[in-house]
Amino acid sequence: MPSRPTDMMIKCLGSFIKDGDYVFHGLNSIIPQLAMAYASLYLRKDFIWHGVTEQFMIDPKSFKVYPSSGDPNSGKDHLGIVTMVDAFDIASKGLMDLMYFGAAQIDEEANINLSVIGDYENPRVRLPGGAAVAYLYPLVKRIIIWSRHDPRVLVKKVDFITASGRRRIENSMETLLCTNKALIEFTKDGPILRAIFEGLDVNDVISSTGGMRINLGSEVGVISSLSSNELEAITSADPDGLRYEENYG
Amino acid sequence: MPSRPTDMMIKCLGSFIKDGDYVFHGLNSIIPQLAMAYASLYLRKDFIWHGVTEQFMIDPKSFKVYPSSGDPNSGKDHLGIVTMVDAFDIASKGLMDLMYFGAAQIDEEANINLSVIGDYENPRVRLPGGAAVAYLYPLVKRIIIWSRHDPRVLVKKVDFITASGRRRIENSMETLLCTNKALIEFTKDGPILRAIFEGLDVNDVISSTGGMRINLGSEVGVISSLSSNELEAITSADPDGLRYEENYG
Amino acid sequence: MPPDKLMNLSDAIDIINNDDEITISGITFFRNPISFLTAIIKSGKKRLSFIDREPGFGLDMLVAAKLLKRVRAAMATFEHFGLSPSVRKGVEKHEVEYLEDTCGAVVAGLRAGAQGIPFMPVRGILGSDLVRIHEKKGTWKVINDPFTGEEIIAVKAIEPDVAIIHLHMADRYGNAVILGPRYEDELKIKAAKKVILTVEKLVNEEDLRKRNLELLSANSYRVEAVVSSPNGAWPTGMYPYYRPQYKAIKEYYYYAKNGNALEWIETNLYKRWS
Amino acid sequence: MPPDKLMNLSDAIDIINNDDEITISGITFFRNPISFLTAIIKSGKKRLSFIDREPGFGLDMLVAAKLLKRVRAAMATFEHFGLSPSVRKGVEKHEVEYLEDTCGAVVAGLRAGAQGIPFMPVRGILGSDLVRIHEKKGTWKVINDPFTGEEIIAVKAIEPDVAIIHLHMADRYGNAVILGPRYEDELKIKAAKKVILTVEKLVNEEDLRKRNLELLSANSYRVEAVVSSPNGAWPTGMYPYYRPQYKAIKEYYYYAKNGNALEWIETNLYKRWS
Repeated sequence: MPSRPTDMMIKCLGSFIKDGDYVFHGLNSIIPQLAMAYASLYLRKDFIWHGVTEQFMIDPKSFKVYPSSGDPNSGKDHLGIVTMVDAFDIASKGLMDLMYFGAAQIDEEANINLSVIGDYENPRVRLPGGAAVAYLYPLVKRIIIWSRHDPRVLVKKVDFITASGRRRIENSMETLLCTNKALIEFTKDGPILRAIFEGLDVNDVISSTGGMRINLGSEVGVISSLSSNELEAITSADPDGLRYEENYG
Repeated sequence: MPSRPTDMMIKCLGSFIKDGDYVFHGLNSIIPQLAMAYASLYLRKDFIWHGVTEQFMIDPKSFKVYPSSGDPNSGKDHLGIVTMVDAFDIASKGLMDLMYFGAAQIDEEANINLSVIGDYENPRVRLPGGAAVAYLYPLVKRIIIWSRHDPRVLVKKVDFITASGRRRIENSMETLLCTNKALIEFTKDGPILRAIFEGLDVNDVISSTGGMRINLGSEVGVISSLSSNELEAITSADPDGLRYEENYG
Repeated sequence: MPPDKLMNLSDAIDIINNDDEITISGITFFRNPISFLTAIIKSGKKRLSFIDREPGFGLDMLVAAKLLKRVRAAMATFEHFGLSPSVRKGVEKHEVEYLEDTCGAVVAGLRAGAQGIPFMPVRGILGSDLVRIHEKKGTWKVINDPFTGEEIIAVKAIEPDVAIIHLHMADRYGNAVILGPRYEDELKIKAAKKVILTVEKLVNEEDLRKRNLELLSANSYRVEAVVSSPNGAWPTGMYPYYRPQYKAIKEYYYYAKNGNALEWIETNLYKRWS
Repeated sequence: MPPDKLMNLSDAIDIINNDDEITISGITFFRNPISFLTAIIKSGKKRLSFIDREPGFGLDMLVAAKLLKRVRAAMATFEHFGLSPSVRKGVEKHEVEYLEDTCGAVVAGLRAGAQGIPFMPVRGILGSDLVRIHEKKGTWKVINDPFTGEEIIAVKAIEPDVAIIHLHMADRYGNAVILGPRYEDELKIKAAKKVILTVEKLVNEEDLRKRNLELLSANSYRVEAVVSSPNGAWPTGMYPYYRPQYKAIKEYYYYAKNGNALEWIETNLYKRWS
């Protein structure tokens, strides 16, 4: 049975976590939290799990997502409090390994928009705002963006640059986009398709954008559906299926 | 029986503490600590007592000085830790009411030297250094300096300006000097003798400087010897008489 | 002892003046001072400005009640439930001015405010369109590091008129302890001109002295008012005392989306605290 | 779990390279990492630089052992006993270069180092002759506040090569807790390029989890080595575990004043920790 795109995304996002990483997540981040749970509970990656709950967690035995990603009841195995401010400072020193950010729009230069659709002063939609992304995007070693694979999201040029991709690309800082269809890497030569979800068609994937040109990599991998163990690890952290309400399919 | 100059100094220094004050002391400050004990235990002043021990103390029932003024065993009645860094920030915002500083040299413009005797690069004596004084001297509302009444200390011009008195004087921030003979106020018209210790002679006092001209105030008060209750309050905080080893007589 | 600062909600409200800039504790659905915000709404205070890093429920209530003329925040969200309903509508209808900020810069500004310095350098951010917006507002400025010449952003000190902080315990003088996540609340306490604490547990000195090897989150010198307010964060959570009431928050979300936030507030909050 | 960082004193010493800039925990006679400093003296490390705010006993030992080429501090004192004996002599004889600093500026520099920013503004200080000295050294610069034009000092970030911090408890990974006075030690942990913890009590995760509503003073990500060292601050004090040994400190003071500090160190410290 093919996996749901939401679970494929979670698997894709989680696969970037390495042993020894310092990984931080923000608010409104059920998908990244589940990616971290996948990396921890299924891949058994040994990393520092930190986020807006300010709980400093390593090797948690269990985890559970709630409607807020800042819910301190999510993880119980933490050692003490390390403030978010402290995590920001670690990032400012260039020592944060990995973060996940969402995007309402993302463009060919890896610019992220989480601020407004339309004009800043007269927005058609006032979005929630970028939170830490403007600040951290130029600083964190590896960043994986998650978004819907949708013409409204994958654009040629964002309406507003909440966070600028320029320095990341110039400095060859790993910057990837995991949609609910594919994995795309931002490079000096533009966005490159690295992998698609099992069962999807490459041409479908690269044509369903709103102007973002996605080049084909020398090789386009396939992200395979989840095994029952993989799915079980994710479900253990989201027994109520909140992830499916986030509209990634 | 006339009091010892050390105790007179302590009384003089302690008399500047008012109800509601935030008072902070540094290291190497047995005399100020005893002045705070005098104000608290004898004058019953209701003030915030804070210092390098980082203990946030109000209305302590007892207190004891040790060879280090950073000894957390000195006071036991504190409510929790407030860092020194935090106290510095309170001062930086202009909210610190009162501090005491020592001086190896002090001059007519209220400049303090705690760095070197002689040239900075080739010092005759390398002094301990000014600690927080350079930083806090322009910031704290009221400052009382304590020093020996000695020609080597009360000079026309200090060898090195560790902390500059200019801004204090220009901005009319209360700046007093309590020696082991007298109380002197720094004003736009120079140092003015405000009071002498009981039994001393005004001319003796103003002539025993190393060049500092001390003008006579319209009235020169007398600081009277300590009552047995006053002395008892101080002695309760210094039963071993460490204060007399500080060489103020 | 210093002056007793214990007061009830309605007296503490008087500390806030019309046109003040306020900030509140917590994030989206945690440790918001809801009892106090409810009292502000009842009081009819006007033209307040609001500054915070990642507000949610508390901010939305104030916008719904039309008390705010201006919001400055890095993110305003109802997370899993959706966009902050009243904030979104208020901004799109130009009922409230919105200055988007970013977490690191809000923290930098609060740090400058807390440290008593006029500005704070902060890394990152450069390249964002937010720079242009903030330079126009006068809240940020791109400067050169005096030692290397490198470009960096200076954030002007943030010193809100009043910080309203809901926390776990305090004595009647304002010596207080936060348990668990701090967010940037201790910075807000230090940066604000006035601090109002609403507390789950009013404790005495002896209770605090038992914790006397720990850092105080607030001390009496900085605090203007202490209000006893058990369950004062409801429906936001107060870890480890109680969880957020997601059902109530979701219900509010739909009421607010349909323009009925005040009805929900009146029904569910007005009589909750006296 | 992250890599185990537990090691013995002699292995941890290897983390320090000749010519490194080091900083240590505590103040004058409290929480100095004396067991580690003794091991440094035995190791023959050379040409170290030393930076701290208000050092006392620990610094004097290093100067007496002639390991330091440079000292930067706001004050170096033996408080009631007198001037720091070896520091005074070392500076007057030009055996060690001395850069006097002031508390607020040391804290500002460490804050910049901790925050990953190139410099930190600090109030006060202006008018002091220290400004001239530091501008010459390149450690401070008088700049103008970009918003008001007001003159203010910028302190260049301080990022010591190694911070050696003696504290109350840590697990073998470097998650640690300081009880009571913090001084600026948590800033040093954040600002330094490498951190060595020497600890009174080695604890396990469960011990830490019991305190899990409190802030960690250090976390494993920042720590290079954890050395179990009960009584490791002797003769300086370790509140609330043990008091400073004023008799021993005073004895050292007179030995050092007479040029015999090393004799005292050998007799009293060399065999105290293995």
